Amino acid sequence: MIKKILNNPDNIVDEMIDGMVLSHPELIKRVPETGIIQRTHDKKGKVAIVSGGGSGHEPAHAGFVGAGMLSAAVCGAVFTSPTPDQILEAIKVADEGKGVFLVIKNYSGDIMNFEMAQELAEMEGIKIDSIVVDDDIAVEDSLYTQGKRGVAGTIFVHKILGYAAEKGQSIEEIKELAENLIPNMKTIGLALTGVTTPGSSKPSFTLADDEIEYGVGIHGEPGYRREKLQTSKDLVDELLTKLLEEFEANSNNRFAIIVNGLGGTPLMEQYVFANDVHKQMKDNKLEIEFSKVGNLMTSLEMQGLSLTLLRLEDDFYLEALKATVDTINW
Amino acid sequence: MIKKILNNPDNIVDEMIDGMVLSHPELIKRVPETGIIQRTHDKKGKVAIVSGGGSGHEPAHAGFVGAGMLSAAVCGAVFTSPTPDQILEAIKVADEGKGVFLVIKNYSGDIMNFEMAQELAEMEGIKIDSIVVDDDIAVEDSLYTQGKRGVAGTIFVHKILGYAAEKGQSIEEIKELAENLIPNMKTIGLALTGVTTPGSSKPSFTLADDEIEYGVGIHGEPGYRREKLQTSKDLVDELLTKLLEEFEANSNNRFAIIVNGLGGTPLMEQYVFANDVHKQMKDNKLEIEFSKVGNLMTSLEMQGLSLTLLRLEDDFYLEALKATVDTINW
Amino acid sequence: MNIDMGIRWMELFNEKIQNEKDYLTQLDTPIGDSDHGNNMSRGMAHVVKAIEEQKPETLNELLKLITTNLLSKVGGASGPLYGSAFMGMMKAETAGEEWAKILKTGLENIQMRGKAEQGDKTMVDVWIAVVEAVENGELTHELIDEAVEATKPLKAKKGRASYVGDRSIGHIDPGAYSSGLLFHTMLRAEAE
Amino acid sequence: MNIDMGIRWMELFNEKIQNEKDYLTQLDTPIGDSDHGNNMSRGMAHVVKAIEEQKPETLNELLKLITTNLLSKVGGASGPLYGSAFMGMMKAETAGEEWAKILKTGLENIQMRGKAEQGDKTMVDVWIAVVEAVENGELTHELIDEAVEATKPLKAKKGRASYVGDRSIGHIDPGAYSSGLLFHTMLRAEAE
Ligand SMILES: Nc1ncnc2c1ncn2[C@@H]1O[C@H](COP(=O)(O)OP(=O)(O)O)[C@@H](O)[C@H]1O
Ligand SMILES: Nc1ncnc2c1ncn2[C@@H]1O[C@H](COP(=O)(O)OP(=O)(O)O)[C@@H](O)[C@H]1O
Ligand SMILES: [Mg+2]
Ligand SMILES: [Mg+2]
Ligand SMILES: [Mg+2]
Ligand SMILES: [Mg+2]
Repeated sequence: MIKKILNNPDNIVDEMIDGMVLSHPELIKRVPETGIIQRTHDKKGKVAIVSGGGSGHEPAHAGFVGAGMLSAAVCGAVFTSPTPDQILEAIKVADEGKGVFLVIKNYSGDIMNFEMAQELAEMEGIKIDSIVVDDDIAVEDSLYTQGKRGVAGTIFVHKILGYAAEKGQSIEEIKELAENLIPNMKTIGLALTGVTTPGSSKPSFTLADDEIEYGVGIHGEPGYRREKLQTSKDLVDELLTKLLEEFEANSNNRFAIIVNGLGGTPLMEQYVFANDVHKQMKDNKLEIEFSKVGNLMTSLEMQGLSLTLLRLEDDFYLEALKATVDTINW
Repeated sequence: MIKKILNNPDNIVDEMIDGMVLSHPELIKRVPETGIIQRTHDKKGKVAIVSGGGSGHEPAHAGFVGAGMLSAAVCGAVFTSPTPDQILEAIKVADEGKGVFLVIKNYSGDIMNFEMAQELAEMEGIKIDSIVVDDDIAVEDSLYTQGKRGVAGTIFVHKILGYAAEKGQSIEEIKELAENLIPNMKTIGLALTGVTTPGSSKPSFTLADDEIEYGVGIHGEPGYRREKLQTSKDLVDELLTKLLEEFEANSNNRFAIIVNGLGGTPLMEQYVFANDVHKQMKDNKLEIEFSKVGNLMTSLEMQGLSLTLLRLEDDFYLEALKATVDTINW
Repeated sequence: MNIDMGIRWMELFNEKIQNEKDYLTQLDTPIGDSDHGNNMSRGMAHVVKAIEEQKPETLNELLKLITTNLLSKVGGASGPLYGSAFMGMMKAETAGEEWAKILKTGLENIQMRGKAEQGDKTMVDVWIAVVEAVENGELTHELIDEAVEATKPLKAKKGRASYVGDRSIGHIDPGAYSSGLLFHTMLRAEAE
Repeated sequence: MNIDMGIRWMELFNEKIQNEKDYLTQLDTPIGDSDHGNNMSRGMAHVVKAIEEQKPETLNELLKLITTNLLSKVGGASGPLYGSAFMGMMKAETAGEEWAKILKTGLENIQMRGKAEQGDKTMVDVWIAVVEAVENGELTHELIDEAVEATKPLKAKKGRASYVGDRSIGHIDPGAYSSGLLFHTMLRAEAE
């Protein structure tokens, strides 16, 4: 059984949120008796970007709440989408009068809960729109699936839309920006271990001592192939090849990347992997203009990582990524 | 056997450093063919703060290189202090003509290698001084030991001295600041698992499925007591009691804290623990004026965490901790 | 169905959910994210607590209470789906419909929200079988079990299970199983 | 000792270190940080490579080469200690001292750098026993083994092993063991 530092599995999200706001009172506050984390900074009549989802992916999303990024994040139970009333409440507290834009990861639970909240907000006369992030290419997108999952690329969406909002863009402009952004971003992950949700006694899946799993999601979902552990170079080769296949040929060879740790993999290994990504991108005559490395969108204590490529089709993306923000974890 | 993402254990630090500088070229650069990471920002005739040590503690120390914090960090092999020639080279490249101040963690290897480098630098006419950080109270300080170890508190030293240097303080002022700072800072840690150094087949120690170890260091050294896993509240109670015993009675009840993840423990658990720290400090009528939570001084993939208390004896400490810096990981 | 029966139904359903919480989560492990037991248990605990506290006096009040609690306490995919089902049922009850039609409206609302069709390996498969049987006055425990079991050989096309593709074959859908419990306990409450 | 013997010594020492790399690291696990094998292996690989490339022609050149390579390639505690030892030995050789005195200067430099006394459970324990024996012309393989083994019952007072306090008792000190290899191979080179 996996050991965890907690008091009661049923209260883990509640206590985590309290721990966050007690630790960073200058940046964030909790809407009392909810799972909503809101930024403390003054409202300035701009569009509010709001995101959220199940917990267990920390620092996502609450670590990205703050000036220049998210106005609020809604934390659901572990791996469980938050409920419509909570999302509605977050929309209300975040609204600065210029409308609220929701960033939703593509899971049936998130889609349905956010959709209901959006309907309720509309009924209350709040200007509202949303985008669904589905950057994970491990899952086939077809009529016969839920579509691709939203994973680490979501953090780039927060950053770029947060910058647009900060710059005073309208909700319509932000919607257009988001719709152009999503198709340019692809992610794929791999795991060295499964995960165990707090309170359960069994991991989501188990891998042998020399096995890895390609294409895992961020909720302990199994991936597309199981293999012997390989060198970092070979792992990068597999992931990069899969990612590049998904991009249409195009003369624009400039990218931003995320090497995202899934929670249990040390930064040292993430940088060894990042080194191989940089080298192999160069071999492919592709330029990396911005890199983010670290635990950004995790899956509890899972060992493994994901690689995200964002094609810099719009110069605004890079400008947005480089801008400073005032959050705990960007 | 533990699975790691790497190519060759012998090259892991080298490739990690390359990965870091390729990922963050705007902040840091590598002194070619060394383990030295140097900040890119212009020299401004200020005292340079230089630190370093064995690797395996990422983001320490290279993640804290940048404007307002470290001028350079020297990365040794995994858990192995860097050599005097490398440290000397770091001193030389960091020097802005106002002298170099070394932050050394208290391990016999670090002490001896940094001491030799300091002697060599003096011989070359460089103004140089240093401080030894020994914040880990798990180990008894007596004639019969090496003294206390330097652990997570080192990050506060980097931050506070880095701010002093940025403010233009002289090397003498920085030395005095450091000497007053160290006695006000105490740390203690606990582990849920041991660690395995890259390339070795056995972990440093193994704990049963329901065991934890109090008082571990950051190199897989065993601690002072092994016990059944307890609730976060009880863990905090043990660590906090031990820490508070080490502070002399004093009317100043204002503290800054670090809840430091050791590498494999998710942020969610760190915040649950931080919540209990805040609550129990409050019960003890002690105020926390600044909190840092996250993986700062890690021990490869170890699951566990440490708690650091810094008594805010000098208002300058808080001012320094709150100042913005331009590093990858502060 | 009437208010007393309805309250009894929820008590029995809650009992079943709490007893089978771990099994529901186990079903949600190979093809999901190991939380369906937690989600349903949290939601149903709130439903029975709210019934005790608010003492609903009409079937309509009861359906409303179930709707609000499932919508605001479950989350995930099952929260909005069960919530939508009971919201539809409440509306149909307000409109004075019969129980068969009420259940059918519940199913319609699930499908409106989740867009799943028969055979997509979701709770919808069980609801379709049950609604049809209730319309024909032929609902039995066996029929429910069969409908739940029938999700096993299917390949999932909706929800989280669809991500594992062919690997979803051979596993009972957790939402189908919890819906099975819902209808087993409905039958029992009606029979008492 | 002369240059040919010295070169042979380093070749034999390197062989032993590479062969016993894992064992050295194993010794460094219960009372250290599991890297002594890696540290010594990295350092000695550089020493023999440098000998091949630079072909030192005098004992003094050889001692200098060993010093630089150990100091700049080993790191940790053992790097500066072995480095200081050979630096002291080089200086004593320059001053025209005899081999016994040269070794003694090596020991003094280790103690100056590391401040360890006899009985602190470090490499110093082995060096003290060996230097005394060489002075008396009584160095044997058995004596070396005994000196290494004698660190086992001690409680460590210097270095990383001191952190584990009483738990260091019952383990051979890794640096004492590697120093044992150094002197075993010195004897062998002298005998060839
Ligand atoms: N689009 C959908 N339509 C109908 N039922 C669905 C849909 N998506 C998921 N479900 C049902 O929800 C169940 C999973 O619920 P739960 O585990 O609580 O939520 P989540 O999938 O968000 O973790 C599935 O077993 C399935 O029966
Ligand atoms: N102060 C000291 N004086 C003498 N020898 C020491 C001292 N500190 C450590 N050592 C020796 O160094 C050995 C450990 O070397 P190594 O593992 O390479 O370095 P580290 O302890 O830095 O990991 C110990 O076994 C001991 O013999
Ligand atoms: Mg879920
Ligand atoms: Mg070491
Ligand atoms: Mg689920
Ligand atoms: Mg060692």
